[in-house]
Amino acid sequence: MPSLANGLVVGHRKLSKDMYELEFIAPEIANECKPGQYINLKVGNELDPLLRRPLSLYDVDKRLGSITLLYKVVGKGTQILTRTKVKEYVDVMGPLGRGFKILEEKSNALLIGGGVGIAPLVYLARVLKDNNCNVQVLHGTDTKNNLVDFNKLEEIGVEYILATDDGSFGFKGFVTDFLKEKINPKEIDYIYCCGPEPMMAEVAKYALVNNIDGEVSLEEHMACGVGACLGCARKLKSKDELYVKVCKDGPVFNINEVELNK
Amino acid sequence: MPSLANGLVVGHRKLSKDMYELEFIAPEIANECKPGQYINLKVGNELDPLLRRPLSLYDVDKRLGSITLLYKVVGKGTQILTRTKVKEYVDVMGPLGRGFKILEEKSNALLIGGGVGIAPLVYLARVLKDNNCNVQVLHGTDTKNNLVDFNKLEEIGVEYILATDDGSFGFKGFVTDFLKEKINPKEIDYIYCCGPEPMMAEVAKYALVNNIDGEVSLEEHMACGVGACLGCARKLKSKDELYVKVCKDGPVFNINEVELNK
Amino acid sequence: MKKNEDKSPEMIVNLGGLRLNNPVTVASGTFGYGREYEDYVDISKIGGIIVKGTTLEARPGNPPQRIFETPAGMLNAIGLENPGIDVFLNEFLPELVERNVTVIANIAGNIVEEYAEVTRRIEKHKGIAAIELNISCPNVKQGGLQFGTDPKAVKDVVKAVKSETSIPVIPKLSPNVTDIVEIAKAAEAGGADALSMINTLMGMAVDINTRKPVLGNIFGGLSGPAIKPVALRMIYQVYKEVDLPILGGGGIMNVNDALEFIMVGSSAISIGTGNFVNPQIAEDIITGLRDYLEANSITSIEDIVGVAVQR
Amino acid sequence: MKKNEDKSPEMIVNLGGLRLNNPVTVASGTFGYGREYEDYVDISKIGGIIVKGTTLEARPGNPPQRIFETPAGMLNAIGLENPGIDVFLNEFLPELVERNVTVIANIAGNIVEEYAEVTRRIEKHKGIAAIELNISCPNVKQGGLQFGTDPKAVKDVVKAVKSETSIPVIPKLSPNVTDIVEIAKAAEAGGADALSMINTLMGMAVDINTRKPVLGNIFGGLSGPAIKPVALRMIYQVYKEVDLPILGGGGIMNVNDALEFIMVGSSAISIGTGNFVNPQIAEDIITGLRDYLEANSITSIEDIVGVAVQR
Ligand SMILES: Cc1cc2nc3c(=O)[nH]c(=O)nc-3n(C[C@H](O)[C@H](O)[C@H](O)COP(=O)(O)OP(=O)(O)OC[C@H]3O[C@@H](n4cnc5c(N)ncnc54)[C@H](O)[C@@H]3O)c2cc1C
Ligand SMILES: Cc1cc2nc3c(=O)[nH]c(=O)nc-3n(C[C@H](O)[C@H](O)[C@H](O)COP(=O)(O)OP(=O)(O)OC[C@H]3O[C@@H](n4cnc5c(N)ncnc54)[C@H](O)[C@@H]3O)c2cc1C
Ligand SMILES: Cc1cc2nc3c(=O)[nH]c(=O)nc-3n(C[C@H](O)[C@H](O)[C@H](O)COP(=O)(O)O)c2cc1C
Ligand SMILES: Cc1cc2nc3c(=O)[nH]c(=O)nc-3n(C[C@H](O)[C@H](O)[C@H](O)COP(=O)(O)O)c2cc1C
Ligand code: FES
Ligand code: FES
Repeated sequence: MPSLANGLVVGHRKLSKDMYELEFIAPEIANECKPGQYINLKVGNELDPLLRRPLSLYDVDKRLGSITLLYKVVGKGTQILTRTKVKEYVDVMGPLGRGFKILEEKSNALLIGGGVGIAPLVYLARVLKDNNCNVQVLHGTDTKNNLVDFNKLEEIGVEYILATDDGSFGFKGFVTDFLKEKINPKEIDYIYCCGPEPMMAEVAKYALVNNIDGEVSLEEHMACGVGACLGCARKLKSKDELYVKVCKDGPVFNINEVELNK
Repeated sequence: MPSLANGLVVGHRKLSKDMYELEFIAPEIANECKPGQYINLKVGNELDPLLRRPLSLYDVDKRLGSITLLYKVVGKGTQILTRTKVKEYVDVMGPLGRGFKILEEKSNALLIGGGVGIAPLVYLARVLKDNNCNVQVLHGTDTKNNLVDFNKLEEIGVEYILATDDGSFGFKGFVTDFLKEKINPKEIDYIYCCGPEPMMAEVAKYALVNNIDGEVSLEEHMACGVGACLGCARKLKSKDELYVKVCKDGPVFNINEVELNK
Repeated sequence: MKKNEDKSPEMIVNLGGLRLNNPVTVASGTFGYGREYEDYVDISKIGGIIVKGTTLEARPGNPPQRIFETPAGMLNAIGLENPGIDVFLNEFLPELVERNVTVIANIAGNIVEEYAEVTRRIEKHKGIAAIELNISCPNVKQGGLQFGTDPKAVKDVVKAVKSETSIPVIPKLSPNVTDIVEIAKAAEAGGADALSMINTLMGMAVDINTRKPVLGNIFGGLSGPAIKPVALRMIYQVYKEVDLPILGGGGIMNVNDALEFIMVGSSAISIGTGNFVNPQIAEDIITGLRDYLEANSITSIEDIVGVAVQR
Repeated sequence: MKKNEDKSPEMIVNLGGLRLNNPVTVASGTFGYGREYEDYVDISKIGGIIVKGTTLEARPGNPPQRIFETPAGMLNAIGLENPGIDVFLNEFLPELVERNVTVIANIAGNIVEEYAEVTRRIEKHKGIAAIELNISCPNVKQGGLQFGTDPKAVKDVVKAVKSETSIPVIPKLSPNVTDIVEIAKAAEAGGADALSMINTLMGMAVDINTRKPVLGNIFGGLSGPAIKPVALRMIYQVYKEVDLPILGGGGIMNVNDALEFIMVGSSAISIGTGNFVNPQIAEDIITGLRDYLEANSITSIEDIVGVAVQR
């Protein structure tokens, strides 16, 4: 059962210019977590900023009861979050939403992340790996600086390919270019994707053309995170007149189910 | 000239349950300071809390360019202020307002503070002492816990008498009782007073009865601190129809000039 | 402090015939149908749950983006997305009734007859304790101006609904008016049992990068602490002039806020945006109010309703 | 980025005949008579200074407490404390004129004739660039309801003032109305040269310890970031329907806020509460706007006025 908790911060570090990794202990919440879900975090105790911020499960350690977040500073809330110190508490509710489908043993999974969209894919990689799947992670970023922690991916033991827009590291170009040029669609059973929508739209097209099933994780402005406010609406491709709630019906949707903004 | 500055915090410590001492470096401001003036501090960078908080000059070191504040946690703003760390910056404007009159050499000054109202009297004591006045400080607090830093007063070299409501330290009773019982009005040239209004009202009565001149420092809710918004109005005893501005015409007023709430 | 168990303060309130176990309700549109928050709070302990606004037919709601944070507040332009009254009554209501929740329906429509028909269906069903009338919808017969901004329309719609039902009818006033007292009096004239106030202030935001309004609907309703001063003022004005009990809300985030609303004349309070920030806020405020009454030796919450109003 | 010195963006705006060196003004009642902020900012660089509201005779103002902080906002109930128009013109104005400040007077009254008389005195004097009409005062002839809430009264007072002066007349609209467009049109019909919007929302706060309203006057005006969404919405509505330039404000705290106001149709902006938080805000926003125009290769500020409004 999801719950509300004060998570004890046990780790917080800057990974690059605007990327941070924050780890806290909240066993009741950690214990319920599935890859693709997220938590809602209150930054600061004041009325500005007011609403909670949704952040994906970047990694979860159920034994320790810890949850790790990977976040990018984009505005007021994430800026304030950077000031959180180890030993302080964060006010967290979750886990929220519907997570990724976990493939059967031996399946071949391709995880494609753009920018901070890599966050939910890392925990997913861990769980898929634990389930004996073959996991390949493609990650596109603008430049070498905005990296996640390689050690974590190494520890999980998955193949990790980085594509940088400026070629400062790994493959030079978009991750979608790499996908089209270097990946053999025949070797892929399922695609998981999270990142900027134009990127996800490209990946969805690739999946459709190559007849590969998969899932994407969406972002939408949220208030409640539990399906109560109807604020996070998204149109499905199939149902013209009705909306789904990203917070509860998602954030993970089938790759062909949702309309993606190009 | 008063100015706006980022003061580098060089000291911040808890003195007791809800009293804190914060020292920062802001030479441009420190250099202009007179006892009885105050600064306007912005706590946090967000829109809640919104307005600056007025805080008195508790001590000033013009050689180092430092200003020390003594503050009591009473609400949102002062609560947030407690989180400020050494090496961080505070956003300060000032010095603001009209300060205390500085007595001539050899005068006998009685400084009476109630609670955190002692703050402006400490810097005043220093300046009066530097001017070779005889300075006696009476300080009333509810209990022993809420003390200022004795060392500071010892260093300044003034006589300091504490009265606690519960008798846990020094004289047992109100500081005004001490005043009436133990002080010889003939030996006092001038009274400076800052504290809760009922206390100041009592002291003002004492001054009137004993024909001693003096000054009080008032508090009023403020927005601008510079006389622009007319938010901090107070009625003078003499002028029935017109208000003075505590922020600019004060916060220091003649002890018989203002109406004090009992 | 010693607590006398026999004299625990009275928290039950009577809101124009609607009996609430305590004065704390959750506002329409912010608590779904209750079950969404079940993991976080015991919903049967809340004084009353005002469910999402319901119309006769299902409505899809507005295109995204539907919400946006503003300084100490938020904008929403949900557009009354709801499955229609019949789905609500048949599929969502039963489990609430079973759990002994005091359910207040919130109904909306574009013409008076729509309100009346929704009311008839509610009346036929059992299980709803009161009807909150959302009159901030465009009145299509009046050229799209909101019902809630025209005294005559307010009176008409309240009257139409009252005549169809025996349960208390509580019009929810829009704050986007020149004279809230005039509107409140019109609701009274229509036969309202109590007044709910305030609904959201109309606002908007601009995305300076796209140079377009943020919300798909351009305009949205402003809620949260930002609007609290306006809500308190309007409730004060109405409490002073109109003799109906008030369900007050707008920006309540803690027990002190709740007390402010009660002191300006609210017999009960509603929490909206606060649920998003603290999903346990309703329970927290119920506890806080009880503690306040005990600490101040006040025997009943009713004793402090309107104490700040100078008559 | 290379900067072409010859093509630095145009910041001059024309507000219904009022020429401002840049679109940034400071709002009435928040910047005194300019000199109060002289230590912090070069007041001659500000597009225009709207001085404290002035009445015919001196007014003492309201009893304390006059101000109170609210979530992302503040309440004020100053009560138009001012020394009267003659003292202003003779004692405060000359030094502003000497410093080349563009001074906009803000005038108020309880009857139309009072507005007219103040205007005549301004007209006789030189040195004032425009008149902002504060119509949020109680109209004593109309039983105390504000001028600003009644279209007919708005039209009458604008007309009366216009007929007494040759400088631009800018009514400042009250947001406490059902239909802001109707009021704006009434001001236009009265001959307004531009519109200033918005004034404060009426609000209040309660001290739960004393169980009394916080403000001596009970009600006060809500300003600051809290009201920004309401201000943007009203300006959007008026820009769409009325053909007058708008001086927009309400909660502006930084250059992004200023851009939002410009994009919904403000030709110039006014900063009120923001001055209290950052006494250098006007200069900061002037710089910020210039930087924005340069970074986006926009040649004149006028090019982005109203770009977010869908017609
Ligand atoms: C399900 C989900 C999972 C997410 N996981 C991550 C993650 O693991 N790491 C990460 O860095 N970011 C993640 N995001 C995006 C993150 O929520 C926003 O970057 C963050 O809320 C920005 O807050 P801010 O105050 O810094 O920015 P501001 O722009 O000041 O925020 C203003 C308002 O907009 C909302 N908002 C802004 N950007 C977004 C966005 N992209 N999606 C939804 N709401 C937004 C904020 O929540 C806030 O209400 C996720 C978003 C969703 C919906
Ligand atoms: C000239 C002057 C000098 C002062 N010097 C000191 C000092 O040296 N040490 C100290 O501890 N306190 C001092 N105060 C009081 C101090 O300003 C308040 O305690 C502080 O503003 C409270 O802020 P808050 O956010 O914690 O409280 P909140 O109650 O949350 O504040 C809400 C609002 O009320 C205002 N406010 C609250 N209490 C007061 C008050 N007593 N006077 C004026 N405004 C108030 C705040 O500024 C804020 O705008 C002084 C006040 C004035 C006017
Ligand atoms: C997301 C959202 C949806 C809402 N939906 C409705 C609704 O369907 N019917 C209604 O009468 N009010 C609706 N409201 C208004 C709230 O019930 C409440 O009156 C308002 O938000 C003010 O209270 P608050 O500041 O505590 O949120 C909604 C508010 C929000 C934030
Ligand atoms: C302390 C204070 C005094 C004010 N006095 C006046 C006034 O005399 N005349 C007037 O038209 N508006 C007055 N206003 C309203 C402001 O000019 C401005 O319209 C309003 O505060 C909204 O802008 P803001 O949110 O940027 O403050 C006053 C506002 C404040 C906060
Ligand atoms: S965020 Fe409230 S329904 Fe999705
Ligand atoms: S605080 Fe603005 S005039 Fe005193």
